[in-house]
Amino acid sequence: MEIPYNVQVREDTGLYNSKLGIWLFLASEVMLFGGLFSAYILLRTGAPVWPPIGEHGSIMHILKETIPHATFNTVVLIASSVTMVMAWVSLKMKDLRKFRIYLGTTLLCALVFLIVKYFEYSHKIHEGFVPSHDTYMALYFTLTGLHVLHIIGGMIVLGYFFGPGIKMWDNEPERFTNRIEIVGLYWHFVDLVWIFLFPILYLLN
Amino acid sequence: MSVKDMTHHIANYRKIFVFLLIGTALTVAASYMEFNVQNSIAGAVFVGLTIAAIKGYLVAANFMHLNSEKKIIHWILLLTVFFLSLLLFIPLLWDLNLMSHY
Amino acid sequence: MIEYLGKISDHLGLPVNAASHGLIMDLVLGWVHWVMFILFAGWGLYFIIALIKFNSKSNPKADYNGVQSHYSKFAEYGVIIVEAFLLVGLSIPLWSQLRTTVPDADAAIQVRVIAQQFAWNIHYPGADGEFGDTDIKLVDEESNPIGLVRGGAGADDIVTLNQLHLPVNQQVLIHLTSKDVIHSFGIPEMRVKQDALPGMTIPVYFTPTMTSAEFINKIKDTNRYSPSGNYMGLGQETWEILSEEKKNEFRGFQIACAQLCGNSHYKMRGFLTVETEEEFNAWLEEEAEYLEEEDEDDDW
Amino acid sequence: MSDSHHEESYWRKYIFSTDHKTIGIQYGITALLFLFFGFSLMMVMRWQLAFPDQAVPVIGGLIQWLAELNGFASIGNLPSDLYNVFGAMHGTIMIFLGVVPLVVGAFGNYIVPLQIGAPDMAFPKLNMTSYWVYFIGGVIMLVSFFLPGGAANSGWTSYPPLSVIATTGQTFWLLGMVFLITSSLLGSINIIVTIIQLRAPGLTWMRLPFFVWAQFVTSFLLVLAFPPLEAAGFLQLMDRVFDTSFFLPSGLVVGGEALDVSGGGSPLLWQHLFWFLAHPEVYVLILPGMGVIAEIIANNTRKPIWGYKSLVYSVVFLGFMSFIVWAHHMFMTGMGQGMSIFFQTTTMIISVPSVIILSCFMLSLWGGSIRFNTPMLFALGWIPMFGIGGLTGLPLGLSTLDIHLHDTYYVIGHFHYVVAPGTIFAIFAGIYYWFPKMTGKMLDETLGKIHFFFSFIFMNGIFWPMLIQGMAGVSRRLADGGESYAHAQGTLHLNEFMSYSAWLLAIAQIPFIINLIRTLLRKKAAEPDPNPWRATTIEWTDTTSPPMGHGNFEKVPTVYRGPYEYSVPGDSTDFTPQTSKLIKDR
Repeated sequence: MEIPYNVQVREDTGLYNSKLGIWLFLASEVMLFGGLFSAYILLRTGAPVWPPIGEHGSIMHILKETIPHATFNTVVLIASSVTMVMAWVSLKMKDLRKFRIYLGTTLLCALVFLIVKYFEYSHKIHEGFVPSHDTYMALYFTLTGLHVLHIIGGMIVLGYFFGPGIKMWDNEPERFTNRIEIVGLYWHFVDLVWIFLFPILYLLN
Repeated sequence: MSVKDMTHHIANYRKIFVFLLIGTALTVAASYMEFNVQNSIAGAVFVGLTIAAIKGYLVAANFMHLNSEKKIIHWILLLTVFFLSLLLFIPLLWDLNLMSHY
Repeated sequence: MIEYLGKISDHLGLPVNAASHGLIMDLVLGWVHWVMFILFAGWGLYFIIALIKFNSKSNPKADYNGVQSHYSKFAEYGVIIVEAFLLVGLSIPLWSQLRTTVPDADAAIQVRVIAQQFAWNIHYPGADGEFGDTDIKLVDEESNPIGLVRGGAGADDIVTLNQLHLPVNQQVLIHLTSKDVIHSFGIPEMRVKQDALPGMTIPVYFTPTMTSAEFINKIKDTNRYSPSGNYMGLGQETWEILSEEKKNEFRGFQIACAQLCGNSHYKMRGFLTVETEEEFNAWLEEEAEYLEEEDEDDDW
Repeated sequence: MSDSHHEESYWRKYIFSTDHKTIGIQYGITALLFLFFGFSLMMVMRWQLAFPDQAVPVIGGLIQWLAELNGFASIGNLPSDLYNVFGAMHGTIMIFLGVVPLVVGAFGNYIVPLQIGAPDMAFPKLNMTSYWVYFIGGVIMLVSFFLPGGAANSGWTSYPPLSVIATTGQTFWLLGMVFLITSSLLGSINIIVTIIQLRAPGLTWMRLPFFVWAQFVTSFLLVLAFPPLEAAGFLQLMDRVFDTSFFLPSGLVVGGEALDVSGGGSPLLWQHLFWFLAHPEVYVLILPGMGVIAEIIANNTRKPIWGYKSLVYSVVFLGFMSFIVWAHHMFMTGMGQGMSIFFQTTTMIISVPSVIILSCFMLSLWGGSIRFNTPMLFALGWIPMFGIGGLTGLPLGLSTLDIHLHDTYYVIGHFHYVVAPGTIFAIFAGIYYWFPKMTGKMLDETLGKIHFFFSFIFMNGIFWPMLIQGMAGVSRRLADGGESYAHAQGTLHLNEFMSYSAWLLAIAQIPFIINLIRTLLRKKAAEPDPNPWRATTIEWTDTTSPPMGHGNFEKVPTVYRGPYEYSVPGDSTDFTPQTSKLIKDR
């Protein structure tokens, strides 16, 4: 027997299964990042100076240099969110060519984000600001690191739908569209997390 | 959903994109201003987080379609946000009886 | 009434109470056990009757509707009211008295207790009444476990290992902290327990009302006085060659670690001696003399 | 996705199956093995507590080998280092690898889709993934026993700084936990979606069996409470692997050496994040158990469960409240008045729905026609045992009394009454009850009753003396059972008694094991009775025993009535299935 409501919505809830599933997953993600934000708040309010001054002094001067990069990255990620939602809209309008362009752009944005991030990381590590330097650096690397892992995970899934996964469109276009909506929701969530990470880690020190 | 609905959506998404960019510019600008004016950053934190919350709302409501989502999902998220706020703030209210010296 | 009913706590197997606030705590514990006992006995009786009365042999046809009366509702409201009373009437005020009404530092005997794996460092301010500064760079497990700066206010400070001496009937204010991991400072007879958290100093205060000598007199007939088995972790041979005074130290009040702190958590015991004021002062002087002797030794 | 027109290979059918029933049984077997393993650890610990520093009989050689492998000295006894390892792993294994996978992974997986008339879980592949992720987590935990320094030894609570400076086993523990948490998250999302989306037509919320409600609330607890611990796990991994200081304050001196870290962290942060999960976790352990008990009591009293609606509201309220009581585990951390009032009050409030649930079960007996079969015996045994567990929580919830009782054996007695006779009796009840569903064969009643009576006696023999020791102020986690402490001297003789009870409890499980094996080997009847208990819920009335492969039902059942319609006036039988349209007047 086929699992019901895989593609069509159930009448009384108005949802198809994976829509509900992804929102529950995102709820758990909210609590995951929530735990880390809780750590941020507790450690920051408990610290006499923020960011704390460690062996290599304060990270402040490097942080100020990084703000343009992080701002650029914010714009890139927001743009990727827009192209992601446009990819879904293209599928809704049955335009597979546009879908490919938009999804490709999303992937490209994610890649740009990662490259900028790489330079950011290596610059900090080069100057001696490693995670063990102080609690700010520890939070910085943990929070952004987990976020980067989410980006990479998202890229793998998006890459699958860009490549082999696209075959589903031929037989089950609706189901494919749903899948794109689901992965889109995840992608917007990753963007949303960054929208909060950006001010608390880069700007408000 | 008809093609007309979709073109309407697209126009909306473009608008949101612009708002998000403006929001980003504002946060960055606000943070620079506070830096130079005074030592206290409470104001900057407030402004920064408010803008972030607005941006987050725009993403969630529009890109993630929360403004037209089903009730059940709103309830799940409401519950999550409630527990999240407890997790974020109760540890701060830990009125410990610490001694001042040491 | 609180006292009369609360007296059930005498039969709960609590350790002898030796602190001024202990009685009221015991009474509250007694009250809670009345509630527990009544609920358990009442429901238990009902349970047994129900099982006998309604087994399938004596009652082959079940009743679709079941219980119609509202007694259970009353029982539930009863539980709510009693719990509210325990909470608002007893526990909350008592907590504020025991934990948040920190005594004035001048009015109490002050001691610092610094826990470490696996011992209690006891730090007295000495004759000047002021604690010296500490510095982790000075920490030496042999000669200076708490890293005390011997100079200024710290010159006359007394530091002992696992030996806490207190005068009877005087409030003591302990500044509790830890050097390494989380420990928990517990003295069951004093009805005192507090986690010792590294990086924080938390006040613990109580008033002992019984000297160690009186206490040991009281427990003469118990296993605690004449231990068996492993003889308090010492082994029979060691125990038997101990002087009576030393034995009494083991029989008397002990500081127990209540939070897992590593391998030897199970034997992280400290000794608390409660004595009369004269004895206490004499002990302090004696310790101060040791300190001077040490200083002379170091003078080169 | 689950079309089964072709014959499936052995691997697809039994190992990487996507059928919720197979996965449920996989979970069940794995978790029972872990439960037994966790129990064995405890039996060795109880030897050390009863006879400190004496060589363990029978398996002394094995203990010595393990101790020496870990780098501890042993003459076949359990040295204190290894005692701490066993203690920490007993807790971890029992909770995260034994009970949760049993009640949620096995029962939830197997029973929920059948009870709501669904062909499978909503996401069968995710379901398979969740089992295998759990399996990997379990393997990591087991492997850690063979590391130098042994497995994790900082208690199942893993409080830093102790856990941060602990041996490599702790890193494995954290990695294992990340897998276990991920597995639980996947599984519980699956259960929630299944319950919301795949209910059979007519199965409205107020017609759901209480077991399904319990699973529903439990899954929400897992989804929302587990991630903060996962976050905390990441932070502790960072502390251990990258030398960060999330949980380490400045100025730590360990073993005479200043610790080379930046400091600035907070050990309380871990406790917050840990207990934010670990209190709801208690309800994760107990709620599905309550669900099982409700099914069995209704079935064997032959009447509807009393106060179905209050049960449902209570369980939902209980789930909600369980998120705001966590700090009653932290009364001794220097909490001030405001927070202590808040958490004491919420703790007292949470006892109310528990009382209501227990009262409903008790009142259900009145007017019933009680059948004393094995599942029912376990359910009836569960009631007073859980009652003791609940009642002893009362003094612990009042912060003032917690001063004396905190971290004593009273706490151990209390929560073991909740989860050992509490949850595990419910698990046994469930196994006896649903075994005929899973295999088509009834377990033997005589062996079952022997199993019950001896388990009942010896469980009390272990846990009641703990309450006495706790009252005397004996701390928990003492490797010599308290011998070194003066105040423990009066209650030391109980250690031996408890240990004998524990070993006898192990012996009392032999009839159960024999029963399982014997019944499994027995030949199945040509057409097994699909409904041996004469039950009303869908899993008994609308499918065969065991249910057919993928799909469960020949046709989707339609539901017309509530879950516990027993002894309906006017019906000729004393049970009216949920799917029967009319009351039969035969």
